[in-house]
Amino acid sequence: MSRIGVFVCWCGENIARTVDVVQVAEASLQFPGVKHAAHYKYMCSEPGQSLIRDKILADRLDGIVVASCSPHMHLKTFRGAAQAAGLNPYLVEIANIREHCSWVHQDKAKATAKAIDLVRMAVAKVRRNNALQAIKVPVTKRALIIGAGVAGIQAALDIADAGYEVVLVEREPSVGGKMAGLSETFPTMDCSQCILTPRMVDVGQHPRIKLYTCAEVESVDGYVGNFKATIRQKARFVDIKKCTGCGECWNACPQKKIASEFDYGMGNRRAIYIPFPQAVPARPAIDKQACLKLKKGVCGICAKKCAAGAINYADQDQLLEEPIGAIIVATGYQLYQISAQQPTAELSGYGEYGYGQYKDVIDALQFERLVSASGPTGGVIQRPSDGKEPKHVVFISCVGSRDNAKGISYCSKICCMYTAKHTMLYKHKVHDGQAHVFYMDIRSGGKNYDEFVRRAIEQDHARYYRGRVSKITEENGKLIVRGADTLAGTPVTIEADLVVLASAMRPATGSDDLARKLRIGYDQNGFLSESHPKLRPVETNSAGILICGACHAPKDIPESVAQASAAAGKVLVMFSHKEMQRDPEIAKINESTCSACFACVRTCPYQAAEKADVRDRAGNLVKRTARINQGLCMGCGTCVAVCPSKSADLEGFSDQQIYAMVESLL
Amino acid sequence: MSAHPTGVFEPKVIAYVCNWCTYLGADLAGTSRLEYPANVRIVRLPCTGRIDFNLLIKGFEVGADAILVSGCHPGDCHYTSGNFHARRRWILFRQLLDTMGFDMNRIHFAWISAAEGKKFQHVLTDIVEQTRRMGPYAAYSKICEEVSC
Amino acid sequence: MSQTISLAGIRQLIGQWLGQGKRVAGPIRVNADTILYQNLTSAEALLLDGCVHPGNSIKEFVMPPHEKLYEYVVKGRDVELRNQEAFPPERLILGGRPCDAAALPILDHIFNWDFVDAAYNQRRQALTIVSLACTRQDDACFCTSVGLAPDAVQGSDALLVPLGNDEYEVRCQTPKGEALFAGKCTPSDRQGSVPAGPAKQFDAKQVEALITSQFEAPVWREQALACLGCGACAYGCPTCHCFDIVDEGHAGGGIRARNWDACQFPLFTLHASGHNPRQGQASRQRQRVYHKFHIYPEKFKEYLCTGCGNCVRRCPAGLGLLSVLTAIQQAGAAAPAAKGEEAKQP
Amino acid sequence: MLEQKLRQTCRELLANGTVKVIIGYGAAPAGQATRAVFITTPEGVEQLVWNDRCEANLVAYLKRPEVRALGKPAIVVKACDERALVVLQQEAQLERANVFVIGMACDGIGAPREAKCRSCEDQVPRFCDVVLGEVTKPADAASARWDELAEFMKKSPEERMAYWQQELARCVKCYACRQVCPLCYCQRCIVDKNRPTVISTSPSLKGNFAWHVTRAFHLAARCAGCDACTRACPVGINLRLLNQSMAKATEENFQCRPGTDPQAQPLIGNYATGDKEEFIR
Amino acid sequence: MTDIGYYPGCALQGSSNDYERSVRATLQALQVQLQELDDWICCGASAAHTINHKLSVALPARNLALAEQQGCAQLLAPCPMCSMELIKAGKALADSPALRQEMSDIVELPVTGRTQVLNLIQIFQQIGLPALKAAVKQPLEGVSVACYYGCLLTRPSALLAFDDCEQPVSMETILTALGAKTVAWNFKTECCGAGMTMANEETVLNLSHKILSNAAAHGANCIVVACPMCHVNLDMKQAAIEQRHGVRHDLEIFYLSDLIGLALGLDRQTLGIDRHFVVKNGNSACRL
Repeated sequence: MSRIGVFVCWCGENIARTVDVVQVAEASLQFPGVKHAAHYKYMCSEPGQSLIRDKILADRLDGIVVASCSPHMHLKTFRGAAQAAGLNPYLVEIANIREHCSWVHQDKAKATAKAIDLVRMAVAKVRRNNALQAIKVPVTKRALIIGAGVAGIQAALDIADAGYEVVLVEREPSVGGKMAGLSETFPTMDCSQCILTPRMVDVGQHPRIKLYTCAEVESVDGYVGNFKATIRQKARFVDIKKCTGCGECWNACPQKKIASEFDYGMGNRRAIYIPFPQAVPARPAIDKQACLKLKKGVCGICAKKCAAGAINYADQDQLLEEPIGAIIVATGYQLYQISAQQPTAELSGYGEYGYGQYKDVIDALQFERLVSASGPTGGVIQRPSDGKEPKHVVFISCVGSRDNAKGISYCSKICCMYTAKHTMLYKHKVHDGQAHVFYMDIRSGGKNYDEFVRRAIEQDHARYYRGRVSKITEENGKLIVRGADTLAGTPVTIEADLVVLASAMRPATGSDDLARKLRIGYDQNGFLSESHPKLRPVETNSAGILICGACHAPKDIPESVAQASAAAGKVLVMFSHKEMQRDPEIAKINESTCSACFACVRTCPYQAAEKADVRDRAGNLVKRTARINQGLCMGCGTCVAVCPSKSADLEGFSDQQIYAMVESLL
Repeated sequence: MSAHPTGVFEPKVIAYVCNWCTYLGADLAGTSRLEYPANVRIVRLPCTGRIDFNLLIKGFEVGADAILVSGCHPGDCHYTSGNFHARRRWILFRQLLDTMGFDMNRIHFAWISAAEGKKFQHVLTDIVEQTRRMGPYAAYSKICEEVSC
Repeated sequence: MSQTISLAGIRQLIGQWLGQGKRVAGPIRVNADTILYQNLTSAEALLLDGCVHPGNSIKEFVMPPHEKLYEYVVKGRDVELRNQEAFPPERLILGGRPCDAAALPILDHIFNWDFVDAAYNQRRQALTIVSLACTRQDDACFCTSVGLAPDAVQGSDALLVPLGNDEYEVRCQTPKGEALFAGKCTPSDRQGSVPAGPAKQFDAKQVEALITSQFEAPVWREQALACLGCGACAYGCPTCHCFDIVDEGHAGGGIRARNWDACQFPLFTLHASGHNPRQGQASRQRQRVYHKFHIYPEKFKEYLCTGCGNCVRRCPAGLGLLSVLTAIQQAGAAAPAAKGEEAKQP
Repeated sequence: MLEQKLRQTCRELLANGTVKVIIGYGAAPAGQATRAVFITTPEGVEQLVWNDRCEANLVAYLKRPEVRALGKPAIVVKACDERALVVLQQEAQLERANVFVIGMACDGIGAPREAKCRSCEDQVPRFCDVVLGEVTKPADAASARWDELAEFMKKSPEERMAYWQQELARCVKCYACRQVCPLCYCQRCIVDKNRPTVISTSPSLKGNFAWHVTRAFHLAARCAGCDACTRACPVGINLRLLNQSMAKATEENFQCRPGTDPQAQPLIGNYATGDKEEFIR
Repeated sequence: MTDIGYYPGCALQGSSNDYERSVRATLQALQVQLQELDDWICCGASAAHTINHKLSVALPARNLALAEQQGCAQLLAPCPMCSMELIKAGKALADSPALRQEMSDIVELPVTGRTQVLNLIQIFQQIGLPALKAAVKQPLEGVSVACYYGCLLTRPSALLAFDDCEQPVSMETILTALGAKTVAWNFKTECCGAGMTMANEETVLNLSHKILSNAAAHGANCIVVACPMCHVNLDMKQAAIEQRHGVRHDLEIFYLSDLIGLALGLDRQTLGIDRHFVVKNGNSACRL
């Protein structure tokens, strides 16, 4: 490469004030391979860029060095300018003579000498740049969405409506997630089933959405655009194609007293059941642990009752494969439990509240089921212990959240809002009842959120005490709740009929295993890690895998839906091209000199370096080697440094380039 | 470039830095106009994981009087684990350099994030002043001169 | 009448040379189990009979492992060449082994037959070699098998033959030798003598003949199995003279250097296409024996080997020319009849 | 007596076809005391010897294409050689099932006794298919493992640099240290790469320093401590010091002794968030 | 006979001497010989750390130094205040070489902080249920006891990890093994008023009243404690409480070692039960 153009920018006077740009331009003419040198007041401006474009065409330049500001500012700009003139964009390098030189060195002589050195290094580097083409990776235009709560449903509908196929996998027998179990939702108090059920029906009937319920993702192989997802369709014992959902079976089932997971134990269900009336698909599933036929081979009434012959006791788990281009994780959340046994060693329960032995101490989702019209009590608020109507209900905020001693340091964001909603719901149902709320701070930052909380206090007379509850004990049927009112400066003791805990939001069980299967990160609390908190909140460090909803962090329904559409948007960007363009500055391996020690395979954080066999035309093994999967490599270069025989190299930061830069300093 | 016209010894310092943290830290030092000596030449690499030990030897061969290697703090790496690999490598490589008699005061390691412009200034200024006091790295430059037997 | 000199006299001679700023080299003890020819820093360092043969050879002083041919400096657009300074310093080798000294005439032929190598010749002229007849030998020595002897004089300016209790008879061979010892010796009638050299291990003539017929014989593969492909034998050998020219530089300039190379390395014959005519170690070891006992003798009528045994002593795998040559001789004897046709196969 | 048992074992292995070739020690005609021999016939086992001069690390031969071509080998190893075998296994260079390992209990080799044997801690190989003999003379000073290094490190950095300048000046880059090392198995070594010339090929002081730093660091957390390189060096450079410095740093910082656990993950190429250091600002 | 270092503390040799007699007698019956620490000094209790942190470490440090000097690997401190101070100081010393050095200079004795300090429950846990059951002469029939831990026995939870600090059950486990019936009640770890018994008796009368009435309300006919201060407030002040609140509690307050001693067949006099304020020989909760 011997026709290099050096363009020194004045940057108004940001550079020119302490660096003699004319001298730098002249000096750069002496560097080997430099054909042309120029300087201009604003290289990044339109006239500046056209100066470069014209020079490329006039002098047939084959390499450009722009001495200007940081590459993070304008490398893309100048590469674009070169491309416009027909020069490969990756033959452009920047010498940072502003942030790293003119702005930090006042002595003009030293600053100029350094600027000349920086340009010499950039020229040495650009002489060894290769013309790179963006890497094209074929894209399977089918999305896999894991978890069919409100976020999963929204993302599925967005992508399916855009004309692409969606595989939606839900662990429970029905879609709907936690939102399906809510009564009414803040701040507008509209009933959650009324706004969610139509979407659930859409998902159930959408021609381009392939819905798997009672199913989990077993494994995911491959890379962005070319995933192969293996889905475990768990045995449901009911053939949902034959079944018409008439209900004869679950009405006749003798096993009546199974604690319903959907009602969080507040109500019961049968061995063959649909979780809730509006379930989609409205088809039952048989609970293996409870069904007498499956456990002991007796009964079998549901099969007798089923006119459609849809019951199949011999059903087995199946593993099905789906070709996938992009994955959206929307596995949602679960509530922290105050019991003594905790899922991880870092968490600890609430001995102060009796570790949950008192029947009338329930958590927020259980209270939602109490007040829900389709709930076990038909919306009538009654004490789980004796069914009486509670006259005094104590709501305790921040149970687990913001409490390092319990192992959860973060705020769960939505509890202040739903606690205010609970006091309203309670007031509307028990007019002479009194709600008491113990809180630390009220966090109601959304649209119309604070007005909502004010209404709960002023119109529905919920009594708010700013203080923590130190102990709950049960005395002859009454719950003695002892806390403090720090604003009044006095201890408070309330004899409550019911206590509702606003427990912390934690990621759904198994979300860390799923993260390991997808090779995406998760933080110390188990929430999935986004690629960049501000600029790429729904992407992860693995290309092609996105996250949305509460699996990423505690959030309310509007935010989850917004993130779901954002994630869907990112997928649609990917699916809008025939092939996916990837940055070509990635690693490559010289397979003839590689000695297959696979240090690079161990090192690669993205599993981009793979073991591969080199075979001759007859198919017999010539040698084993490492090979870079161009779809996965993010260009970190760790494999280049760990390779003993230097068979691995990194385009854009190759050994030749870096060593040339260092040697140009001699 | 080893001697400035006024006869004061101007050390040559090479800094191998990672693009996502320390390079941006240096940019921040620039935008904040934080003055530091002009002796350092920064070589941008995608990650500290990419910096192989031969680069240090090559740095001394081209006459560097001090070398800095710096990248993201553990846990901040843009590529999740590059700096952990680098740290493990340097724990062992420093020991080898020490055994071979390299002057360990001329080899510096640091974690400097994109927000630590001030720290970048302090670390650089400290290295240049310390190296200026120590003088040129004569022991290694003697090795690099041609000695016919 | 013979000239004699005492060890003290020799040390005094060394002191004189060092005093005059000339270089003196000879076998010195480098560490517990290594003795090498090196520049002497003091007269006492010389170790005349510390070992059978030092680890390296005198070749180092006429053809150094790394020699700067010239230097080039890039100045803007053009390049300035700086020649290596001529006139290497005068050097005296004391206590060299006869088999090392005998290698020098061989190297003279090589560096002067088609291209006269000025750098080599200048070093050669500046050299004065005083060899010491061998009183000790080990199972690696086979100088007798290639026509030399413990008191061979080829290549030496003077030969010291031990008389016992640190007295040596001086047999000057060249004017340089006489000039060196002029006035330093005491005449005497005692004749130095050394025990006979090692028994002939193989018949060089027969081996030379057999080689061409054994080109594809399995003996090469068997012998080379244990060879690990390093360059210790070639670099320790007084007659191996292959070198590689390499430019070591950077944008600002650099040097062109001549470095030792060895046919045992695969890189020696690697083609740019990636093909390597001598892929296996057997073919490389065969090439080394061929060069020494067939190719070179065919042109210069002498063997490219002085039987010093360094390749046997220095081989980390316990091989060396001796075991290969004796194996070829046995293999040849075992199948004399097949000699004719076999030779024709490619 | 142990020699007889070794020959008997090898005769059976060849006879019943378990292996195609025995890589063992035979008497060397000249130069060294023993050399590697490759026995392919049951009768040939008579050439096998076992004495305290069986110094070479035969595992180095497993990387040679010519030896691999001979078919499934049985290899005679001492405990220090075996560690190299384990490292090769960890680095996917050989399948353990494709090698029959004959472990020899070892009372120390070399005349005079090698430095590594005086402070040897595990004299009986642990991961082989058969172990012959038992230790009669336990090593006397296991604690003395690092004494030589500690003594050397007492020198000042300037003295150490001067020492290495003097020693490495003698290196002629014959690469015997590379070729005898079982763990230097790269098809094309980094020194043969010229674009860019990471390590200058000339045996100048600069080229020798760059080469020996690279060789020592490529063995960090891998070196089995068999000292084959130090034995092979024709100009007597004490490479053991460099290997010891890396071995000590690996043990103290990462509690890892290379080659002692086939299931362990190699240290380089893996990372831990908790690695301790106090030199990074 | 296994012997163990014994640190009585000011209470056990002062106002709560009955507690010492009960502990000595019961452990004697269980073949555990107490070696009283020679020249022990006050542990600093709550007074020291309110005044000066160094003092609150130095006092227990000297006792620990004596224990190390006199070769006691373990040290029993029946009073929870003493055991907590000794354990806290021991941990601080073990964790900080600088502190160890400083304290060794102050107390002029070498101290490492490695002595293991046990409170009363921990010593019985160490002896173990099988040994206790084997030594029982008469099971504790008729006893319906409320186990009262007080605010200090199981705190701070990081150091006193032998039981759950909010819902402790260790005394229940021991006593049920000896045949007693234990009641589930809500004031296990509520404060009895502690030191306020001197400065502000009113507080003690109110707090201890709540404890006594809650125990009675849940069917307890006696209360067991393992802390001399709790015993004082519940036993000695019971009359004043009844007078202040106009109610009859009439609840015997036993030490854990009392009930265990009775089960082992020791008589009330050797156990010092006769020196309690609420003494019911006739219709005692425990018929032994």
